[in-house]
Amino acid sequence: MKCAEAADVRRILDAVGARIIENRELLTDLDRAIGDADHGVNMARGFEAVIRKLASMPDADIEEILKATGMTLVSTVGGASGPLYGTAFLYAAQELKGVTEVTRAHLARAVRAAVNGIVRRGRAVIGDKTMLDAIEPVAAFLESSDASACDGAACAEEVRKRVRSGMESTIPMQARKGRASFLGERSVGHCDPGAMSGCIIIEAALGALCDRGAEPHS
Amino acid sequence: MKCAEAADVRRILDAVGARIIENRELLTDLDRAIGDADHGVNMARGFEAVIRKLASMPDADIEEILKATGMTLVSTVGGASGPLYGTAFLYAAQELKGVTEVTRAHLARAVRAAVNGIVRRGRAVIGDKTMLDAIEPVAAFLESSDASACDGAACAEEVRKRVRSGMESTIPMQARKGRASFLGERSVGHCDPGAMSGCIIIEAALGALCDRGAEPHS
Amino acid sequence: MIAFVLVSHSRDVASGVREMARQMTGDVVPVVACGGMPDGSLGTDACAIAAAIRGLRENDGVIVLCDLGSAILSAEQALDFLGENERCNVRIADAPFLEGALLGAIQSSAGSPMDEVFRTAEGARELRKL
Amino acid sequence: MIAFVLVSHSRDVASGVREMARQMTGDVVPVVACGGMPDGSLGTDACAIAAAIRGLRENDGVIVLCDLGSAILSAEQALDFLGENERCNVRIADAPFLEGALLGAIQSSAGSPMDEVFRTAEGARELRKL
Ligand SMILES: Nc1ncnc2c1ncn2[C@@H]1O[C@H](COP(=O)(O)OP(=O)(O)O)[C@@H](O)[C@H]1O
Ligand SMILES: Nc1ncnc2c1ncn2[C@@H]1O[C@H](COP(=O)(O)OP(=O)(O)O)[C@@H](O)[C@H]1O
Ligand SMILES: [Mg+2]
Ligand SMILES: [Mg+2]
Ligand SMILES: [Mg+2]
Ligand SMILES: [Mg+2]
Repeated sequence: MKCAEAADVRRILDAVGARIIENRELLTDLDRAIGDADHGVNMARGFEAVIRKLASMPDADIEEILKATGMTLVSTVGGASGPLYGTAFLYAAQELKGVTEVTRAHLARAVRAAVNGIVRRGRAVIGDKTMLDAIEPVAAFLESSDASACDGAACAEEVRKRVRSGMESTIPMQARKGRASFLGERSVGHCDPGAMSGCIIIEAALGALCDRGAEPHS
Repeated sequence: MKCAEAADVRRILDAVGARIIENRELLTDLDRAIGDADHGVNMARGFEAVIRKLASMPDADIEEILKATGMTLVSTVGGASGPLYGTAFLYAAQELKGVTEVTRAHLARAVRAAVNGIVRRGRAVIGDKTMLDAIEPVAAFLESSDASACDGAACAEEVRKRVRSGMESTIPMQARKGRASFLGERSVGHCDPGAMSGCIIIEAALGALCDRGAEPHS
Repeated sequence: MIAFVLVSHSRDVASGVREMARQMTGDVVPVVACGGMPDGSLGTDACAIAAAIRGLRENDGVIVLCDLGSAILSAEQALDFLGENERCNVRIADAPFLEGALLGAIQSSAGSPMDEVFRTAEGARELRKL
Repeated sequence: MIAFVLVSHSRDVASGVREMARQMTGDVVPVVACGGMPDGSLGTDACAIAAAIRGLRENDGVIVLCDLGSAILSAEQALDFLGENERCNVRIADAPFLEGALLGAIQSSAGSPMDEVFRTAEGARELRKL
């Protein structure tokens, strides 16, 4: 996998924001079933603010971009997902401090740091029916020897598969964290909205990363 | 003791209202010490409404007058004292149903009914530091053989003494009902605002009863 | 469906908690806010509570939640104002106000019967947030 | 004096509970309402919470009360934003929101130390209203 520079990171985040905003209704509908029907509204508000924020700091380096993203999500999302994704980006920023070109090894460490941030903030474990169930498998794959063994496209494909299946794994789960846990058994049979937004974020990021030409599609 | 007719009851309630309104600050100050600083405001608002209400029903009989007083207090006072005094008047109204001339025996029964209403509503007992500590001794005295033995003026004087000492008895008590109970030991050393308003009501009623000439002062 | 009457001394508290409950349950669970005095000051009004309960008679039951003990006095007064058949499926919960309203409304949205919804509302005192 | 930050998803709930607490304690106990998002929608804002806590640094301590678990996430995020010495006497209570705020503020108005006020706020789950 070729390196991503600050401009790529910025482009990736813009793409992520666009996809989140596009999927506002989907996320809100999922949250209507087992929460308070605001996850799409929250995330769209957050990423609209992120896009504006990043546009206002054209000379930021990778760490600054990720940090601004995290801070903006924390203060604009409004729901639990604000501090959760916010901390994820803040931890990733910390991990990439001083990095100007993100290698695949950096990426693996940054995603793991993001997962650590989510866990630090929300104290969830795999199986609690949260965003963690979608994102953690990506971190695990990226740091595995399987990932280092395959080329960029294969790697991207595998990440896509992992995040999708992680997201879908939340459907039969009973929620043990967040509002959905108030529903007890009634939370079973629905996809967790945060797992879906996690999946959308990862897929959008992959798409933008591969799109830049440096990462061949074949 | 001579009889009180509907016009006297009305006059008595107007006098009670006037005295409560005059003592708004005192009651609020007492409530500031061990409550939420609204007892005077509550009671004055309630009795202003009572005075207006009674003026709008010039042909009401005794039961109707007392019932309107109770209902008005229930719906306008806003604090715990609203349902408490409201129920007291509603119970007294019930007791005096059909009565056109209130004898001393009626009065004793009406005050006991009022006390029963307060207890029904608030489930307090003597010693809980409430309005009950001021008013119950009046009911007990009026139904005692001591009361029937003395003339109107002596009886009035004794009622005054009992309600005052009942009110003052709340000072060393620790509250076990109402907001003041949240203060625990800190409620000790303060007069209960409801006991004070109870005392003011009884004293004002006595004054108006005696004033009407039918009840000689000597 | 079990409906709710939220009795607070504060109009804003009652209507704000109602808004939070409705965000979780959509409009399937009727929740009526009954807060404050008509002039906006802090207090509770038994007549308004009675009217709120009457307005919910189409439901399978009504749970009244109160912010403080003096609100309970007003709620009990309201029940006294209602006829036997108007109050037979109305219960006053001894529950934390906001938590009881949210968990109770969520339980009600499952179509649970009175006993279960009531237990959930009162059980909200055991809710751990940390 | 121990001060309070009231974190609710609803602006009205936070400010209404603050009003109720102040009615009981006058202005001796600082209570800051931190509710809702700037646009008025339901949510919590860690940066606003951090600012509220900073604004109370003159006090002997600050107790943060939260309406729901997700408000706790924002409150913990806020603590992360504060420096070591800014957060050393700040504690997040696991308490019923309204009841914890009122009983806690009353305890604080007695000049009680952090531990006792905190215990009272968390102990509000045991409050019986009936
Ligand atoms: N403690 C937690 N740990 C990890 N993820 C959580 C936790 N609590 C909630 N979430 C995630 O947040 C999502 C809900 O986000 P959102 O609707 O924006 O917040 P809220 O529940 O406050 O309305 C859930 O679907 C879940 O994935
Ligand atoms: N359960 C109760 N039984 C009898 N009297 C009570 C009870 N609760 C409160 N009171 C009386 O009500 C008075 C307070 O009235 P008020 O200040 O108008 O109401 P609130 O406490 O709701 O602000 C107390 O001083 C006390 O005398
Ligand atoms: Mg939500
Ligand atoms: Mg929400
Ligand atoms: Mg009061
Ligand atoms: Mg009051």
